[in-house]
Order: sequence, then C-alpha cells, then structure tokens
Amino acid sequence: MKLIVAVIRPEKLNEVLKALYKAEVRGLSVSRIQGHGGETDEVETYRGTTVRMKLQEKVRLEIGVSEPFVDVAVNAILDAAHTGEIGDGKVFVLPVDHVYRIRNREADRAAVTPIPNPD
Amino acid sequence: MKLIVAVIRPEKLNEVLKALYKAEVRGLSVSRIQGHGGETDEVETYRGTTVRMKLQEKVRLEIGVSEPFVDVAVNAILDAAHTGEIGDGKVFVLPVDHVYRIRNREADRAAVTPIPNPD
Amino acid sequence: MKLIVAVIRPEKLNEVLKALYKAEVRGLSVSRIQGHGGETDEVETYRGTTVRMKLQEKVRLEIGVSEPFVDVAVNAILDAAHTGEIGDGKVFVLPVDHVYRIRNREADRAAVTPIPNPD
Amino acid sequence: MIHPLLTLPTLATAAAPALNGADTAWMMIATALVLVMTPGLAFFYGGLVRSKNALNTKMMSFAAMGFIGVLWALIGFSLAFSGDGKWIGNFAYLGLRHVGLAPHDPAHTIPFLLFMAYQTTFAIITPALISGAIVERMRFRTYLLFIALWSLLVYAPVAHWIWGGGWLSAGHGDVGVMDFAGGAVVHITAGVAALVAASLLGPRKDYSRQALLPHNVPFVLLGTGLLWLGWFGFNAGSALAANPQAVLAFVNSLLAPCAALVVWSLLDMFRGGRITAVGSATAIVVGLATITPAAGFVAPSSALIIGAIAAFPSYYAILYRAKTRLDDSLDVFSAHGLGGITGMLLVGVFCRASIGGVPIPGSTDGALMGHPDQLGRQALAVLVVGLYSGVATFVILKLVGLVMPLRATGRQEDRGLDIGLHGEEAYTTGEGALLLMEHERPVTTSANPAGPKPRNLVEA
Amino acid sequence: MIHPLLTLPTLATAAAPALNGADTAWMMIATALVLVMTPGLAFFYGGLVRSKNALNTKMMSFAAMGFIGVLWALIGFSLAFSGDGKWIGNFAYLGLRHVGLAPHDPAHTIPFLLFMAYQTTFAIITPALISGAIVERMRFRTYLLFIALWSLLVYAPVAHWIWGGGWLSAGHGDVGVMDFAGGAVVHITAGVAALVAASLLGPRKDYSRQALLPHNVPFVLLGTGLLWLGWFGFNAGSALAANPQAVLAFVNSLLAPCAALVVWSLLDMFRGGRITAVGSATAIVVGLATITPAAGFVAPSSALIIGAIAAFPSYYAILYRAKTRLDDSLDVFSAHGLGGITGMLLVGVFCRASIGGVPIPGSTDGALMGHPDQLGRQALAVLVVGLYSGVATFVILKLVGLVMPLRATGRQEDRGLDIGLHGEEAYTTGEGALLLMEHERPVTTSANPAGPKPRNLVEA
Amino acid sequence: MIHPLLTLPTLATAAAPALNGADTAWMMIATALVLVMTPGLAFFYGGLVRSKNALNTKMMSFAAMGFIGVLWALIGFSLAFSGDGKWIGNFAYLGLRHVGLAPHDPAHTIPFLLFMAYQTTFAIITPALISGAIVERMRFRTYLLFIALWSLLVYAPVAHWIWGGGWLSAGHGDVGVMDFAGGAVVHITAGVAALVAASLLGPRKDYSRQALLPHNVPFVLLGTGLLWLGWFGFNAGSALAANPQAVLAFVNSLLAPCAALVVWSLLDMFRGGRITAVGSATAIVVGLATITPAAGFVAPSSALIIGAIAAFPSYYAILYRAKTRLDDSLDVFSAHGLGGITGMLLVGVFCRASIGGVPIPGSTDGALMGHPDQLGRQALAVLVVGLYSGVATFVILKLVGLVMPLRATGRQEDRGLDIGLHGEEAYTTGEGALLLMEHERPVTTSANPAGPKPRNLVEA
Ligand SMILES: Nc1ncnc2c1ncn2[C@@H]1O[C@H](COP(=O)(O)OP(=O)(O)O)[C@@H](O)[C@H]1O
Ligand SMILES: Nc1ncnc2c1ncn2[C@@H]1O[C@H](COP(=O)(O)OP(=O)(O)O)[C@@H](O)[C@H]1O
Ligand SMILES: Nc1ncnc2c1ncn2[C@@H]1O[C@H](COP(=O)(O)OP(=O)(O)O)[C@@H](O)[C@H]1O
Repeated sequence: MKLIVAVIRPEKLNEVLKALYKAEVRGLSVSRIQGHGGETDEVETYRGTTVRMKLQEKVRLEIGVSEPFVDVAVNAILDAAHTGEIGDGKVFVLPVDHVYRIRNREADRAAVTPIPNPD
Repeated sequence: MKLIVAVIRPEKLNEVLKALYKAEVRGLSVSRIQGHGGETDEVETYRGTTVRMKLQEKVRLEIGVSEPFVDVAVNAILDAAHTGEIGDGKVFVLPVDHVYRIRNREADRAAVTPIPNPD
Repeated sequence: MKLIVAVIRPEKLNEVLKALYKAEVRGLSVSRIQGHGGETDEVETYRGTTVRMKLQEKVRLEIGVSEPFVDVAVNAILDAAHTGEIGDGKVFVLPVDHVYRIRNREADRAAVTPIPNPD
Repeated sequence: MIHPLLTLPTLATAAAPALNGADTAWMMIATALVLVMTPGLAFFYGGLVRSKNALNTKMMSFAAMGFIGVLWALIGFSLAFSGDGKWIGNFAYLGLRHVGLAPHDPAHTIPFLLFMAYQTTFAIITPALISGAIVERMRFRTYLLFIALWSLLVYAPVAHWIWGGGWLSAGHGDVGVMDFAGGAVVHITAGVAALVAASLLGPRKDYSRQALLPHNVPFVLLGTGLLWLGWFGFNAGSALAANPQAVLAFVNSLLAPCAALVVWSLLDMFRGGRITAVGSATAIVVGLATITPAAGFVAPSSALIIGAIAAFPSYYAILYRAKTRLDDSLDVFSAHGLGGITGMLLVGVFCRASIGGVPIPGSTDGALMGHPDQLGRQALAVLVVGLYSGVATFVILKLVGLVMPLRATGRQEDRGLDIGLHGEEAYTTGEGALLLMEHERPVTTSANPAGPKPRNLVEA
Repeated sequence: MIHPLLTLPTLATAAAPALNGADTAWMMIATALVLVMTPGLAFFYGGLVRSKNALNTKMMSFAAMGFIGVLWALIGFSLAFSGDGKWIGNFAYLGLRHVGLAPHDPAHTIPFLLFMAYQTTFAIITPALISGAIVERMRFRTYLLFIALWSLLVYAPVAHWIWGGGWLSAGHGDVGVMDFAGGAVVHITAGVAALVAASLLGPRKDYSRQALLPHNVPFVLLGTGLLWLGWFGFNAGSALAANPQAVLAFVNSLLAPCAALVVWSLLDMFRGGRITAVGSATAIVVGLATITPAAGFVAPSSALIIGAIAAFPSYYAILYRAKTRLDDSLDVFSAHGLGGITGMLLVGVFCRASIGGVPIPGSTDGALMGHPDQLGRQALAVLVVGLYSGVATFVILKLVGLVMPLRATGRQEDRGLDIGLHGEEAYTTGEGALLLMEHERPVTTSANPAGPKPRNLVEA
Repeated sequence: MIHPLLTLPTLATAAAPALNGADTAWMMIATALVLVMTPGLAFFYGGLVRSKNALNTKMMSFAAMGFIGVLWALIGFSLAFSGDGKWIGNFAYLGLRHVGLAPHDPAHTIPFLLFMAYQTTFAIITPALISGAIVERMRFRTYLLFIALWSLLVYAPVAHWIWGGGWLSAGHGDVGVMDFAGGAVVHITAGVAALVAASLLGPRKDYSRQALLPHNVPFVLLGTGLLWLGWFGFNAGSALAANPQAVLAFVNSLLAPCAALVVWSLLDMFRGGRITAVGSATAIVVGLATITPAAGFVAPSSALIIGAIAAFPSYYAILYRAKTRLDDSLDVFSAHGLGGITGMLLVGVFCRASIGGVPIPGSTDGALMGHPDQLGRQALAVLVVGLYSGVATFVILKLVGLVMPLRATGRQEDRGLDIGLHGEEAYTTGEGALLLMEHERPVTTSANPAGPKPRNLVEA
C-alpha cells in the first residue's frame, strides 16, 4: 500500500476529484494548505506595512491506495492538475506499513492486492 | 518509529484524545480536513446553484510513536473512533526514518525502544 | 528522497522560512494544525462551561528533499524553530518512494542525487 | 407602554386627536430600531452556537420576521389590541381593517398604523427569543409552527392582559400591573417558554459530554451592539411619544446595562480572575432585559441600582444551569426570564409617581417610597404570566409533537442543521462542490450516484 | 418622493417656507439610514462571493460612497434637481451653489441642503447596486470610471425625469409617473444596467464549470438586516417629512418584505423541501425593492399582497438565470430589476388617492379602484427607463472599454481580486508574510528576489 | 457643541425653558447613534489585530461602555458640566443629583438628563479610542484602571474647559475656542494620549520583526460603517437640537469623509497602484475626525475641502510611523490626533458667522473671510489640550505602573491576550476542549493533571 500526497492548485481540485472518480479511486482526504515554490510572490500593503507573501493557497490530497492503483491515481492527478504554469504542485508517493478501516477494524494488509485492472 | 495518520469523525476527537491519553500516548497533532469516502453526499442549494458536496468534515491525527506503542495507539483509535456507520475513517501507519525534538535537539533514534509495556 | 514533516510554533514560521531559504531549500507546504504535547493546558470559560484546551496552535511544514539536503533542512529547522521552552515541536523524516512535478511530469527519481554541496 | 385610555370604547375616539410630527418621527425610528433587534438577536445567538448550526440559529430569528410579521398584522394585533375584553381582544382589526393613518386613541399622537407597526416588531422578537433554548436540535418547520401558535396563544393574550386593556392593565380597575416595555409581556413569557421548550425537547446529543463552544464571539458582540441600539427604541419608544418619559426610559436603558456590565465583570473577576467577552455581552442583555419593565417608571439613579442588582440572579443561574441536564442552550431563561422577573419586581420597589417634580404617567410610588402594594401587583403578574406561558407552551409543544417530530434527526444534529435542514453552509470554500444539473436535483439529500459500485481501493 | 412643486421656478420660493423641526429630525435620521444601506450592500454582496474577492466586492460599494458622493454634490445633484428642463437639469447648483439651509421649495419643510444630502445617499447606492452583476472579474479602476459616468449619464437624467420635474414627472403635464422612492429611478436603472454589464463583461472564468458559493452567509444576513433598517429611511424618508404618508411608506416597508419572505420560504419548501438562508435574505431585498415605488401610495393590506406577488418573478428568474450563460453573478436584475418593474406596475394597480379618508399626496386611484390609466403610465415608465438605462449603459461600457480593459487579468481572477487589485486579503494570519523595507517596495507585484537561482532540491 | 449660556449660574435657569419634541426625538436618536460608535470602534480595531487578540481588543471598547459609563454618570459629568470654574466643575451633579427631566439651561430644549446621556456616550468612546495604540500587549485590568483615571483627570477637565464653561470656552471671556463636536476634546486628547501610551508600554514583542496583519478586514469595514452612522449623531447631535446648524453639521459629516476617501484613494493609487480597503476605512475615519470640530461652523463646500486636506497629514504620518519603533499599533495618533489637529486649525480658516444668510450660532468668520484671529485661538487650544493630555497621560501611566504591571506577560502576548486575559477564543471549533467539572476549575491557568509523568513515547 502507498499513501499518495499531492499538492495542487485549489482551482484544480474539482477536476482532480473527477479524474480520481473516473479512475475508480474513492477514498481520499483533502486539506487547505499554503505552499511555497517557484511562483512569484505577491506584495500586500496594510497601512504602512508592506509585506511579501511567500505562501500561496494550495490544496493537499492524501490518498491511500493499494499498489496496482498507485500509477493510475498518480497519472490521474498529473493530468487533471496540470496547467503548465509554475505552481502546479507536486505528488509524493510514500510507503505505508499498515492500513485500518475504523468502521469494521479490517486490517487491510491483505487488502493491498485487489484485482489490478478496474472492473 | 512510526507515524500514525488517522482520519476520524470530528465528533469523535475528544473520545480519541481521551483514549490516547489513557494509553499514555501524549504527543500528537490534529488538523481539520475534508474527506471523501463511502458516505452519502449532501446536496446544497444557493439561489439557482445546486451542488453535491463530495467532501465531509473530518479530523486528521498525526502521532509519532515508537514501535512498542504502535499497536496500543492504533487500537485506542480504532476503539474510540468507532461508530459502525460509513464514514468512520481510516488509520495509516507509516515508517519513519528519524525523529527530532526541537526543544533540545534530541535525535530520537535511540528513543524508538522505550520500555515496551506501559506501567 | 525524504519528506520532512515538522511541527513548529506559529510565531517561529517566518524564521524557519528564512532559514530554509538560506539553506537553499525552496519548495515546501505549510498548514495550520493544533498540537498536544507537554505544554500546560489553557483553561477557558464560556458562561457556565469551563473547558481545558488540550490543543495548541502549531504550524506543520512538509518539505520534500533529496538525500543530501535532509540534514541541511533538518538542521535549519532545529535551529530556527528553537526556543528551549516546552512546545517547540518535532521533526519527522519519512521515506519517499517517488516524487513527481505536476507542471512538467518530471518523475523525480533521478532527481534524488543533486550536487550534494550547495553552491 | 402606557395606554391608559386603550380601554375606552374605540369608537369613542371622536375628538380627532392630533398627530404630532415629532412623536411620529420618533416612533418611526423607534420601530425601525426594534426591528433591527431581531437580526441583532440572530447574531447574538448565532455566534454562540457551533458553526455547523450558525445559519439555522440565525434563521430562527429571520424567519420570525416573515411568519410572525404577517401573522401578527393579519390576526395577532387584533387579538391583542382590540376591544375591551378581559382576556383577549376581538377580530375588529383583522387583516388591518380600521387600522389607519389617524391616531386611534385620544391619548396617542401618532397614526394607529404606526402603533401597529411598532407592536409588530415586539411580536416578532418575543418568540425569536425562545429559540435560544432549543438551538442545534429543533426541526425547523416544527419551530415555525410552534412560534406561530405561541404568538397567537401566548403572546397576544398576555399583551392584551397588560397592554391591551385586559385584566392586568391599569385602566381596567382590576390589577394595574406596571410593565413599561415588556418585562412580563416579552421577557417572562419568552423566558419561561424557553425553559419548557428546552425540557420537552431534551438536551442536545452531545450536551454535557462535549464542550459546545461559541464559534464566533465577535458575532455575539456585534449582536449585543445591535440589540442595545434597538433596545433604545424598545424601551424609549414605549412612551409612544418623544416626551420626558421617553427620555427617562432612554437614559435608564443606557445606565442599567452599564451597571450590569460593571457588576458582571467584577463577578467574573472574583470567580475566575478574568473578565470574559461572552459574559460582558450577556451582562448587557441582562441589564437591558431587567430595566425593560421599569425603564419609564424609575429614576436614573435607581436604574443604575437595578442594573447592578440584575447581574446577580442571572450570573449565578447561568453557572448553576450549566451543571444540570437542562439544556436551555443559550440560557434564555437565566438572561431574559430572570431579567424580566427581577425587573418586574424591582418596578414595585423603585417606581416613582413623579421624578424631580415631573409627574410620570402610568406610574405610582413604590415600596421605597413607602407604598409596597404595587410590589404585590407586580409579583402577581410575574406569577400569572410565568405560569400561563409555561402551561400554554407545554400544551402547544405537546400538540405540535403529535403532528410532527420536534427534533431533527440524530444524523442532522451530527452533521449540523445548516446542511441538514437548510441545505447550506454558513462558511464554505466551495471545494468538493460539484455542480448539479437541474434534472439531477433530488428533493432531499441524495445518495451517491448508482452504477457499478466502485471498489474502494484500500479495502480488499 | 413627491415634489409636485419642484417644477415651479425656484426663484419664486419667496414666501419664506418654514422649517419644521420634526421633519428635519426625521430627514436627518432617514439620510443616515440610507447611507448605511451602502455598507449593508457591501456585506450582502460581499458575503455572496468567494473569500478571495470579498474585499473587492465590498470596495465596490465603499468606493461609491467616496467617488459618487463627491461627484453628486459637485455636479450630479444639479443635473437632476435644477431647472425646469424636460430631459435634464442645469448647472444652477454646481458645486452646491445656492444649496442652503432654507427650504428650497414652498412644499418643503427641511433645509435644501438636507434634501441634497438625502438625494446623495440615493445617488451613491444606485450604481453600487450594479456591482453585484460584475463581481469577481471587473477591473476596479474601470469600475470607478464606469459608475462615475453612469451616475451622470443615467442616474441623474432619470432622476430628473421622474423626481426633478422632467418629462415623466407629475407636475409637468406630460406623463405623471408615480415612483415613490425609486422603483424606476433606482432599481430599474440599476437592474437593467446590471444585465448589460454582465453580458458585456462576460461570465467569470469558472462560471458554470465550478460551483461558486457564498463564502460567508452570516455576512449576507447582516447585510440584509442593515439594508432593511436603511430602507425605512429610503422609503419613509421619501415623504420628506414625518407625516402620515411617511408612516404609510414606513409600515408598507415593514409588511411587504415580511410577506415576500413568507412566500419565498414556501416556494423554497415546495421546490427543495428546505427553507434557505440565502433565499430568505434575497426575499427580504426583493420585497423591499418591489414596495419601493409603491410605499407611499398603497394601503398596508396591498403592501402585503405586493410583497407576496413580488416573490414569484424574482424567485423563478433566479432559478432560470443560473442555467444560462448570463453571469449576472448576484442576480441584480432578478432581484432589483424585476422588483422595480413589478413594483412600478403594481403601483398602477393598487395605488389609492386616499386611504381611510386621509388623502395621499401625489397619488391617484389605480386599476383596482377602476382607473387603469395610471397602469399605462407606469408601464411606459418601465419601458422607457429600462430601455434608456440599457442603451446608455451599453454605450458607456463600450466607450470605457476603448480606453482601458474592462476585466481583470485571468491570473488576478484566479488568485482573487483582493490580492490582485487591492493588495490585501480579507482574512489573513500573516503567516509567510515577510516585512518589506520601503526601498524594496515595488509599485506592483514583484518577482522573487534575483540572485543565484536556487536548485529546487526535489528536482534534478 | 454650543452652550453659550452654560456659564450662567445654573440656578438662574428659572424661566422654565420649554421642551421641544422634535429636538428631544433627535437627541435621543443622536445619543443612540453615538453609543453605537463604540461597538463600531470595537470592530474597526478588532478587525485590524490578529485573531488571537480579537476579543481583547473588542473588550477594550465594550468595557469602556460599562466602567466609563457608570463613572461618568456618577462623577465625570459633574466635573465637566457643573459650576462656573475655569479649570474644572464641582460636585453639584454627583450621582446625577439635580439632573432631571427639565432642560437645565434656557438655551436648551431637551431634558437635562438627555444632555447627560448624550455626553455619556462621548465620555465612553474617547478613552476607547486610545486603546488602538496599545492593543495586543496591555494588561486588561491595568487598562481599566488607566481609562478610569484618564476619564476623570483628562477628559472631564478638557471637556469643562471647552464645553463646560471653562477657560477655553466662548462665553468665559478668556479664549473662545470653537470645537463643535470634539476635535480637541475627543480626538486630540485621545490621539496624544495614544502616542504617550504607546511609547510608555513599548512595542509589541514581534513588532517590526514580523508582519502583524489585520485578521479580518471585513470587520474593519463593518466598524467603519457603524462609525460613520454613529458620527452623524456625534456631529449633528452636537447642535443639541434638530435645527439648521444640526443639518449643517450633518451634511458636512457626509461630505468630508467622501472627499477624504477620494483623496486617500488617489494617494494609494499613486503610491502603490492599488486602492486598499484598509486605507479606505482609515480615510473615512480621518475625514470624520477632521470635520468633527468644524462640522457646525463651515459651509458644505468647505467641508469637501477640509475632507480632502485631511487625507494628507494622516496618510503620510501613517507611512512614516510604520518605519519607526513607535508602535502606536492602529495609528490612533495619525488618524485621530492629526485629524483633530487639522480640523481644529481649519476651523479657524473656514469658519463662517453666517452661511447663505443664516447666522451660525457660536461661530465667527475665519481667516478666509479675513479674520485670522480665530485661527490663533484654535492653535492655542491645540497646543494646550495636546500638551495637557500628553503630560497627564504620562503621569497617570507612570503612577498606574507603580501599582500593577502595564503589560501582559510575554507568554500571554505570544499565545494571545484572548486566551491569556479573558480565557476565551474569538473563533473556536471546540476541538480538544475537555469539559471541566466545577471542582477542577482553577482560578487561573492550570498545569496538566499530575500523576505518573507519562513517557512521551517518541522520546527515550
Ligand atoms: N519540495 C516540496 N515539498 C513540499 N511541497 C512542495 C515542494 N515543492 C513544491 N511544493 C508545493 O507545491 C506548490 C507548487 O510548487 P512549485 O515549485 O511552485 O511548482 P512547480 O512545480 O510548477 O515549480 C508549492 O506552493 C508547494 O505547496
Ligand atoms: N483511501 C483513503 N485515503 C485517504 N483517506 C481516506 C481513504 N479512505 C477514506 N478516507 C478518509 O476517511 C473518511 C471516511 O472514509 P469512508 O470510506 O467513508 O469510511 P468507511 O471506512 O466507513 O467506509 C473519508 O471521508 C476520508 O477522509
Ligand atoms: N509524538 C508526536 N506526534 C506528532 N506530533 C507531536 C508529537 N509530539 C509532539 N508533537 C507536536 O509538537 C508540539 C509540541 O510538542 P511538545 O511535546 O509539547 O514539545 P516539546 O518537544 O518541547 O516537549 C505538539 O503541540 C504537537 O503538535
């Protein structure tokens, strides 16, 4: 099993969700973060205080998948989140030792080898 | 050392915190996220715009533990966060290479083997 | 490649960002979280309801780096985020299998061995 | 509110009483100010709940503006202010018939329509006050039905008893209760109803197991500011003219909450070492509720004392209530009910037939001036009105409960009533919100689209 | 607003018309209330957009207070309210010349300056209303130029036609349109301009591809509360005195939105099973916009009916509009344009020459009383004003578009206009904000500091 | 505020001056509006700080309503407005003795009590203004003690000098300073005190090392809207009647901020290319503060010019201040102090003995009409009042500092004063909040429960 952590543009979230849905990837978690990368900083002014905003709004996705779905999911994200402009974000694939489903305590080790090709 | 990442229902957070406290697990980090899983979507309407809300409010816990405490902590979460309804969430256990404590720069490699059975 | 996950004090964020910038670490993601550690709890009162706040505001950094930069980055954080008081936070180093850049689909495996010493 | 002549047969208002421009101007603005109390209340209450119920809580106030506003104009006003019945008015003003641009009463100097509009704003906010007791769990439609019935069956009769020439009102020869701007009519009725409603509905699922904290204290303070502003209209407008009594009520409505705020802050400081913002907001409202029945009858120095006294019962009642199983969630009884009771009783203590040589219409000398009899009348009114509101609220809710569920479902309560009952969120980023075409729109919440059940990849 | 005598030569106002204190007090407060509608609108609109555009949206209202306020005092007021031209006023009051502390018109009882100030608040909010149609994409400076021109070329003339003694006004012998507080002058002009502006600018980039949801519904409700409060000044102030007609307008401004709110809630309930907060806020505004032209001319029972009727066209227009490519983002036309049209027409149906024996100045009997002719005049005004505003707005925007871009850049739209056009964020924690020394400050946004391009460590 | 006769022995007010309904109505509403400025200020200031200090900042305004309100009614009012002393009043009105429902002064047409209430609202907001200079670091109880003393030792005497018949007031034969609604009494006293307080307390720990940004700019705009609304009561109410001078002050309070807003926007545009929301809010307040002393004395066209001029000193002072170590955090001096100074001086330039033939009570011709002498008197008042407030504030704070710490602890400052001093958070989800039983409740913050120190599992 792997945990895919993806940082994308907020305006691309819905497209990514749709792409993952098409790829039959269902479970995922989303959070608002701020990122710093190669993008131009914004300058803001509040009365006499002028600041350079080093951080930009991004969305972080966390998706636990079994091995056969890693590439499917990563590719779905890479396609759907892509604009070609600086700031598109990154995808990390992390190893996972164990996964548990809280609802029924399924210890999902055996679960890492589902049927590789979706339905 | 492992990093336990758990996604749970917001209304279960306090119970999980108590359970972890009982299990003598102290350090942890919590964040508000939104998750998509098997739960029924909500439909919302704002004037002429009707939307299906794919994401639900969840809470994400991140807990760094040494090996002997992995199962203790995971079980505490699985018990305390459980309702049996769809949407209870997941627990991931990730491998960790190193842990450092910022306060005193303790490089906590040696720290991964505490007394296994909590007093 | 490694993913550095650091939990620090919010008021130290800007110093950490500067330190990472000096260390030539550019890409990173930041999020607001709440943490529980050794710090004293706050007691709050809302009319008849008195509560003990187990969680404190923290900031979480997520930084994907190639091996030669792991120590540089970790040290930069340990230095800049340090106050010596309880509540300074933790740094975790997690293994990463793959990293992708969404903008140009660079599969950054080959990328994990940049020139080790920063210019 | 003083209408000593309201009990004269209304047909006898022949002598063409004159309109007064200044009084008209004042009463228009007073009416507008009282109306704005309801949005103020929406923010006061709405800030005290959790964000997932912020809209539902606010909507309980806003919907009252619509539903009670219309109902009152059509029926309620007539029930409260027509005829010379002891218990209830008649249908003379049904649908605003005979409610015109001339003063209706020789003692009035403003159009009868303006009097009606002013009363409408009172009729709106009173049931909205109750909502604080049953937030975060009551079904919205049931709430609407409940307040509609309550408005007709509790508010209108009690308003008639005390202000409309009924058996408790001064002119009627029977009792002569003094309630300047609604200590009994508004605050005791609503406060006791809150108590009953909270008991009947039962506590919120998480009550006393989890901390249920205010999601937005600035909104509570904003609501407080709007309430205080509006309360000047509420209390000083109850003189129905821009006259010295209005000024008296006005000044007292400034001073009493100041004093309540100071005492409350000191109590906070002695108890926990810290002055709280939610406490301060509460103190202001308590001070205002308590001075309400007394505003036009007591001297400003008495108003300071009344405000100071007001803090005690409410402060300790709120502390005590939180330890019980009674989930009067936003402490409507402790703030408004007790405020109304304290104020009604203190009227009997501090009221004055004249102040600085200026006679105070509708007032008399109270216990402090050696006339304890008014205190008895006030106590009677407290008892009767409290009892009536309690019993009637109980009956109404029991009846309504036969027709429809009182509470939202457990799932709606968990996810929040905003999504569950209104299909909206107070604060949203729009993330994860997929546009739905019209034909896809379900009447209620919908399940995931059907089709080949996807394998959840992390599972088996 | 009734000024039957405004058309007399102003020099003839010799007979030293008397000031009235009550009217003066009322009109001061009415003016203050109308002014506060603009911040109210800022919150109503500002809550409906996404947080990244919250400030820009609010600034469209706030800036109008400055730029239109000054422009109107210097020029616009003179164009609208001087002279006896059919089409437009003259420059008699340029720079507030001859606008003094005496009443200007024998029919007035308030200082001419106060009349000017009152009109200023109307002139401010009308162009601000339009902004709801072009939020989240219009360039801010272009917007400022646009509303400045629009105020002089659309608002001032139409105000002159109907209120300033022009060809549509009663006294002029030509038409005699009845528009008490601005159904045509304010709501139709702004509503149609909104339609044209939304078409010319085109939809937001994400429109109909993403869900664009209100980021702060409590702010929408707050705005609604402030708008309603201010609208009492808007409608009842249009009597220019604290007289029975003001009271009539006041009461109608209370009842019509109540009725609209009830009907809208029922429509919501029948359609989706749930009463929405955004819908309720919209209903109140629609009820107020619709009663605006009628407020001083119809009986309160008619106001209830007008409010109830008002809900239908707007409700369904909003549903329909959302399915089209027309991104009138906050439905300015459906709420204000249709409200104004419905109200203007219903004036012709429900208006009354007298109510309960009290004659209503400037009014006549309408269709329901057997006189359908006024309805024709009202329909003419709707057509003419709508057409004029539409064409003129089109021309102004086309001309402005030659000089400067109408829309913000795509990147500004993506990141939000707050950062892009104002260099601010509505809500910020200050995290990641590095202080910039004065010498580093660029005039616009700046690139990353130069220097040895850092290797991005995760790359090659 | 004009009370030329206040200096007559108050016992001589025999001729039973008549109450006027219109004036009474107007002054009640004006008083309510001024009161609402304090919540407005709470939001203006509260939006400008970081969220962790949002409540503390707001509480500095709200608490003033309680503590200063009571103190003023009991003592301060008497010190300011009784007797004919040159420097200070006496105790004639202590505890509101002799403050009744009749006018107190033959020139007045409203109850003396209403005058007192109106003055109370001024007394409340003035010390609250200072709080903007010391937000995010001052100990709350120390603040309360400070403003209580300041109110009695600075505000009351200065009010007496200029408005209460003291040595700077017109009737006294000495000086004859013109300060219509508080340019010196309110804005200079508070502005200079802010300067001194900020210096004495020292900057916030993070000041000039981190960016300290406004957490909620919409709240700043909301506060601005409420302040402007209330300021109509503040300025136009200072005529103490609904008369032409009130209208003059009203109209000027509309026009001056409009002009200030336009000029500020242009300055913003020239400097940074972008019009800012925080800047616009500031501009409105600066325009209002500047017109305050002049509102009833200058022509509306002059008000436009004064508003336009007002923008310059404040705009550049704010830019400059931010580069210094002086942490007048919300620029109270630059906005209110400089506004007051500019306005007081410009009174001497633009004031007029009559406008359009209408004589202006309490006014005279200024420098522009060829009489530069008033300018001298105004300059003297600026100097004397500024100096006095500065020195007295210094002494008060030094004394207070002997008794208790001025600043919160460093840890409280880090975690935020809301939690540290009030035990509350402005915005909370309640997550991680464990209910505490009463017996567990500590008086101050508590440590973790004792017991076997848990091994932190990641450690050794
Ligand atoms: N090394 C990294 N570790 C963690 N997050 C990163 C890293 N690099 C980029 N990000 C995230 O991705 C976002 C976009 O990255 P950026 O480098 O600007 O894009 P690009 O890949 O187009 O150069 C950043 O704002 C940040 O949130
Ligand atoms: N594969 C996954 N990766 C990351 N988060 C997940 C995953 N599956 C579920 N989650 C999180 O858990 C929450 C509940 O999951 P869900 O699948 O609905 O519960 P259940 O396990 O009861 O079927 C989701 O809202 C999401 O936040
Ligand atoms: N084991 C852990 N797992 C995850 N986060 C932790 C862990 N321990 C501490 N943290 C985070 O670090 C923060 C500070 O930790 P704490 O233990 O109080 O500091 P210290 O290291 O100074 O003892 C906590 O608030 C929490 O967010």
